[in-house]
This record gives sequence, C-alpha cells and structure tokens, in this order.
Amino acid sequence: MTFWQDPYAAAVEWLRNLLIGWGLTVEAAQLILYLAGGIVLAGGSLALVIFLIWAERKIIGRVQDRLGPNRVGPWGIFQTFADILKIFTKEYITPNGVDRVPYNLAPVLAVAAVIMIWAVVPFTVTLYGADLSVGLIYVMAVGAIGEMGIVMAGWGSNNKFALLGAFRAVAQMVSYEIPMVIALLIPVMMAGSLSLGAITASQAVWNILIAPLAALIFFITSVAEVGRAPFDLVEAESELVAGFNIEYSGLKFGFFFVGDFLHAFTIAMLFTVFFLGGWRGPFVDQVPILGAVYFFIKTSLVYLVNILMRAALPRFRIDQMMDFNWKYLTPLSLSVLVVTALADKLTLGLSAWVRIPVFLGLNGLLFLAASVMVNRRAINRPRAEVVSRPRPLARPETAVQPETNGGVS
Amino acid sequence: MSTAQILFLIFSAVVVAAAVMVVLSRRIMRAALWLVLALFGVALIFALLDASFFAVVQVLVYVGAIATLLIFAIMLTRGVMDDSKAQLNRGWPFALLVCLGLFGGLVYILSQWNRFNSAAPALPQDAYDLTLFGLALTSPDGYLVAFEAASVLLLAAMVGAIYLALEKRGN
Amino acid sequence: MIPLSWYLILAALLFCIGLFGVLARKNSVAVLMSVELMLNAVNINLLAFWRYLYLTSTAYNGFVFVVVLFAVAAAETAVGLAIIISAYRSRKTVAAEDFTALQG
Amino acid sequence: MPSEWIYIGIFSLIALALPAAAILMAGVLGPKKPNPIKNSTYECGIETTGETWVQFRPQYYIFGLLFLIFDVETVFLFPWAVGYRVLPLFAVIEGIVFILILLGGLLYAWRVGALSWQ
Repeated sequence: MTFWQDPYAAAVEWLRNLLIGWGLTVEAAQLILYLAGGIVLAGGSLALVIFLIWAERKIIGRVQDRLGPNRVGPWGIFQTFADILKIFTKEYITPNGVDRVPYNLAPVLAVAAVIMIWAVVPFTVTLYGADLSVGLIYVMAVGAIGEMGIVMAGWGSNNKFALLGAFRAVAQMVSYEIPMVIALLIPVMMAGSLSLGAITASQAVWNILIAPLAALIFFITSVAEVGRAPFDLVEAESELVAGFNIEYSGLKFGFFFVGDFLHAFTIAMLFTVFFLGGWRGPFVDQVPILGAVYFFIKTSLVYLVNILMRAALPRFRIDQMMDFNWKYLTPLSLSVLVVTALADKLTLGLSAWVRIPVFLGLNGLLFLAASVMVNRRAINRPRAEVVSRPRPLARPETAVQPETNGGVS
Repeated sequence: MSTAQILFLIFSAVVVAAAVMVVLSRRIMRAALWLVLALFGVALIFALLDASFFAVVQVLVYVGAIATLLIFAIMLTRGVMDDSKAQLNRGWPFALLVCLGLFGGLVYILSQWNRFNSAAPALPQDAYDLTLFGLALTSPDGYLVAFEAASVLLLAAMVGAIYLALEKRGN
Repeated sequence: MIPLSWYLILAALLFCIGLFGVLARKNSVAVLMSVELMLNAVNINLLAFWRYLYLTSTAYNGFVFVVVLFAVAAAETAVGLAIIISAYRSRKTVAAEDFTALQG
Repeated sequence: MPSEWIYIGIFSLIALALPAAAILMAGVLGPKKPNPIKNSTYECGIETTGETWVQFRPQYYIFGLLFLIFDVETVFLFPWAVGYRVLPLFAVIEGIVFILILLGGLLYAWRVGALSWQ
C-alpha cells in the first residue's frame, strides 16, 4: 500500500517504526501511538465545533433572510474565535448551596460523553480509533453517561428550575432511546455484528434501501436525543430561561452548547455509518483514503438536513412529544423490526433486484397503515379547546367591564 | 506486578469505596450518585474479565436505566426523610457484625477450595462470539426457556409496576 | 495475571457491603440500592467463573445466568420502587421500619 | 483485557481532560468578584423560598420504568440480532414472539393511560 492510497496507515506505520527504532518496546510504541491518536482525534472533534457553530449560524441566517455573522474575517469565519476569546475571560458565578463535585463535573461529562463516541467511528477502512466488537452498544452506553451529566447538572445546581429541566431532559432522552435502539437492530441483523466497522463493510446495498422506515426512526430519535429543534422544548432558549444549565456561566455554560453542536454532528456521522454505507463509494478498494471524503460528504448532507429541520419546524409540546414517541415511534419500530426479520428470512437467496423492491414496498405499506391509524385516532378524538383561562384580577371592583354600559361607570 | 493487576486494584478500590459511600451517605441523592460510580466500576471489572458485551450492557442497563429510575423515585419521595438525622437503624452494629462475620466466613471457605488461586486460561479465538450466544439463546436444545421466561418476567414486572405506580383515577 | 481469588474476594466484599446496607439503612430506596450492589457482586462472580473455569465455545451458562440476572434486577427495581411509591402515596413515608401494616 | 479497551480507556481520559483543562484555564483567566446578590440562586429576581424541592409527577417514574423494561429487552435482542444470519426460521420466530410479548405490555400501558402525559 503506497503513501498516496492511504496516507494515514502509511504515517502510522512510519511512526511505529521510528519509535521502535528509538529503542522502545512494541507495547510502549503502541501506547504512544494510542495516546497521539487519541489526542489528535479528540482535539480534532473539538476544533470541528468551531467551524460547526459558524456554519450553523450562517445557514440559519440565510434561511431566515439574514446575513448571519459577517464582521470578523471573510464571511465572518473568525466570528467563533472572537466568541471563544470572550467566553474564556468571563467570570464563573458559582451560586450558593451548589453541590460542588456534581456541579463542576456536569459540563465536562456533557462534552466528554459526545467525544467518546468518536473513538469507535470508522472514517475509512483503516482510519478509526478502535474497532470495538460491541461498538453499537458502546455508543448507546456512552449516551447514558451524558444523561448522568444532565442529572448532575440539575441536582448539583440547587435550583428547582434546573432540577425540573434536567428531569424533563432525561425523561425525553430515555424515552427516545427505545425506538432508536430497536431501529438499530436492523443494521445489526444485516451485518451480523455489533462493530461499526463490520456494519459499514456489510452495506453493499445501503441499509436505507432495505429499511427506510428504520432510518427515518433513527434520524428522528437521534435529533430528539440531542434535544435540538423541534425537540428542544426543555431548553427553548428563545422562550425560557434555559433548562438544567440555568445556574452555569462562562465556559461551563458554553461547554453544554459545545456538547450540543458536536452531538448534532456526531449523530449525522452515526446515521452515515448505520444507514448510508459509511466510507463506501466508488474506487474505495483501490484508494482507501477516498472513503474519508465520501464519509464527510454524506455526513455533511445529513447534518445539513438536520440544520434545515431546525430552521423550519415549530417546537413540540411535551405531551405531543411523549405521545409521538410512545404511541407512534415505539410500536412502529417494533413492527418494522418484526416485518424486516420475517421478510429477510423468507426472501433469502433471491437477488438484490427482487429483495429491495420487496423491502421498500413493505416499508411503504407499514408507513401507510400507521398513518391511517394515526389519522383515524386524531379524527375521532375529542379535542380540547385552546383558550386561555380567565385570570384573577387584583382589584375586581375597579376592573373595566366591556359588556356593561360601554365602560362608563 | 503486571499492568492488569494494577488496573484491577484501582478499579476494585473505586468499586469498594463507592459502595461504602452508597451505604453510609446521609443524603440519598449523593448515595445514588455513588451507586452510579460503583456500577461503572463493576463495568470496568467486566472489561478486565474479557466480557466486553457485559461491560457495555452494564453501563447501558444499570447506569442508563436502573440508576435513572432510582433517581426518579428519589425525587418522587423526597422531602419525607430528614437528611440531617442518622440514616442507619439503631441495630447497625449488629448488622456490621453479621456482615464482617459473613465476609470472614466466605473468605475462609473459599480459601480451602483447591482452585481458589487458579489462573485464567488463554482466551480462545471463538470463545467470545455473540453469534453463537444468540444461537444458543434461541435454540430449543439451549436456553430457549430462559429466553422466553425472561420476556414473560419483564412483561409481569411492567404490568405490575404500572398498576402500582399509576395514580388511580378518581382519588 | 490476576488469580481467580482476587475477583472472588472483591465480589464477597461487595456482597457484604450491600448486605450491610440492606440490614442497616432506614430509607427503603437506599435498601433497594444496596440490593443492586449485592446483585452486581453475584454478576462479578458468575463472569469470573465463566472466564476462569468454563471457557469453552459451547457453554454459555455463565452468559445466560448474567443476562437473566439483568432481567431480574430490572424487574426487582421496577416493582420494588413502584411499591415504595405506592406506599409513599398512601402513608407519606419511605422509612422501611414504618411499613408495619402486615405486622401481627 | 482486549487492546481496544486500552485505547478506549486512554481516549476517555483524554476526552475528560480536554474540557476540564479548558474550564480550569478559563477559571484562571476570568475575573473573580463574587458578591451575595450575584451568588444567590436564580429565581426570576425573587428570593428563593423553601428548599429545592418540588413535587414530581409519577409520570416520570412510569416513563423511566418503561425505558428500563425495554432496555433489558434489547439486551436479549442484541445476541439474537447478531446471530440472525445463521439462525433457523424457528429461532427467528422465537425472537418475534419475544417482541410480541413485550408489545403486549406496551399495549397494556397504553390502555390504562400510563402513556399520556397529563
């Protein structure tokens, strides 16, 4: 394998030989490589956030017919650096009565839980952190650590609004994790492995063609997991005073947002790995490094859809959100799993040209059936009238009564 | 001492210290956070035992779900236990005696066993194959009954817990 | 290499700490947390035995035991906490010594 | 311990250290001028009354409970899904029965109204 076909593998090999040439043992050389690779990957993910924040502000600005950031540097590209400079010099305000360890640990966990996902994502055949044999469950488990970070933020802050916000956020996250895991069982079934590398390698036909409904469910639930619009009711920053992060300031507050932006990009990466064939594309067998290009093109497209969704859709109410998850997504994901498992076993051995239309047709039928059922329920259900309640008046005797006598006393 | 031994000692120190704090913490919410740390430490021990699947499942189920559920329950029942008073029964020295006796007895009995200090065999290539585990779990010669019984157990737990926890309409 | 005894002693210690919590804690939620510790000690034991004594590619007894124990732990926590919440609703207490309705 | 776990361990430590270092650095750079008003708990400008305690809805518990049960269900389904390619049709149907039993539980929860947020 020459340098130009796979610069990453060649560079690692060169570095390993160099270290061993310096008289290190093979294990020590491996450890140093791990350390270097980890620092590059984790640092790279954090550096990416700087660009993501700028891109998102610019795109949302254009959607809303604004220019977006345009002062610092060409197209405002250095705007985020100015923001970083500012947030680094802000004061930390630590409210009285906080539980210091959970309070200070929470923002660190919120970011670390997202970065840790990057350890198992395969960018090309050779470029990945670790090809963990249980990578998919690892990704889910790391999400649980992020949840704990939110609980710690809510409880450590010693503020009832932070606590309520944290519990709403956690309830939302755990609810949407169910259809997500069930939808992800379909790529696992197709690959026969939980490793993200094997799942990518198995997709000669992209999984989105075999299970489009599962892909849709994963996309929706992953957006809800991050808590972005239209699922951002917990921390609707334009309407409420934040959620669980209300008592944070300076960079501690900023890191919750860094975690959010990075998580939004990370779920786009996961969508690419699970349903869009990851690094797969033409000529990847000859030139593996092309895989990284395909990977980032696909991821950016998914991320763009994500941003446009954020710009376009209105926010859910909490009861709508819970209903949508438990009464629509969960039964739907279970039935998709059952139907796909049966259909795949029964059409085994047929050519892909027969199988894919069968899968697409079955998914379409399921979606149609689910829509009909939802619509029938929605039509038959008595609707609550949306009116504001009469409010008590401070001094009823001086209130102006519009009906009586035209307001003249 | 090998690296694995040092790692084991660190992880088990974390587990034991966190477990002691779970039992002794006055504030119940702190105890829950210590419990999360203890469960996480147990996941690390599982990873040390080459059981990667159970290491991640431990975090997924215990930290992600059971600890979350415990914290929800603590929030629902908060405010009725006075945190400032002692959280242990009056008979706690007796309980301590029982536990120390049990621990001593267990260690004594185990140390009589001739395989107590056996070393781990090398891991064969296919020893850890989830495909075969899935096959064994669903084959009638394997553990099919356990598999389906677990599903019924979960169903019963779900129905029972919802019945108990749901506020009855009308009162 | 780590001998089997280390894992067994760790599991015994964890089990005894959990047992102490079950016997001595007042708050019934804390009692349930201690039960979780005891179940985890059992899991460590099962996996250690699998790794050290029964490591063959056909015997999945250890795995099945652990996986069923996960289900049991989940069921136990769910129902136990539901009972505590239900008792809290009617009696406004979670102290284990106050649950005396069935006392003779 | 497989070597991937060593990488994951090192990586996790780095992932924790980077934000922690940044937060510490910002703490050194930023000003420190606390005063009692600034440090009071945020509550719409009014002083906090009572403890940090609000009555939570049992609804949270129900959703946590459903999550726990389904989470454990997926633990059983992961080996089933990994082995799916080599499983006979009978075993696949066993897995489907497993799912349907749990779906029954979901329908029960739906019927008694545990799924609606009141």
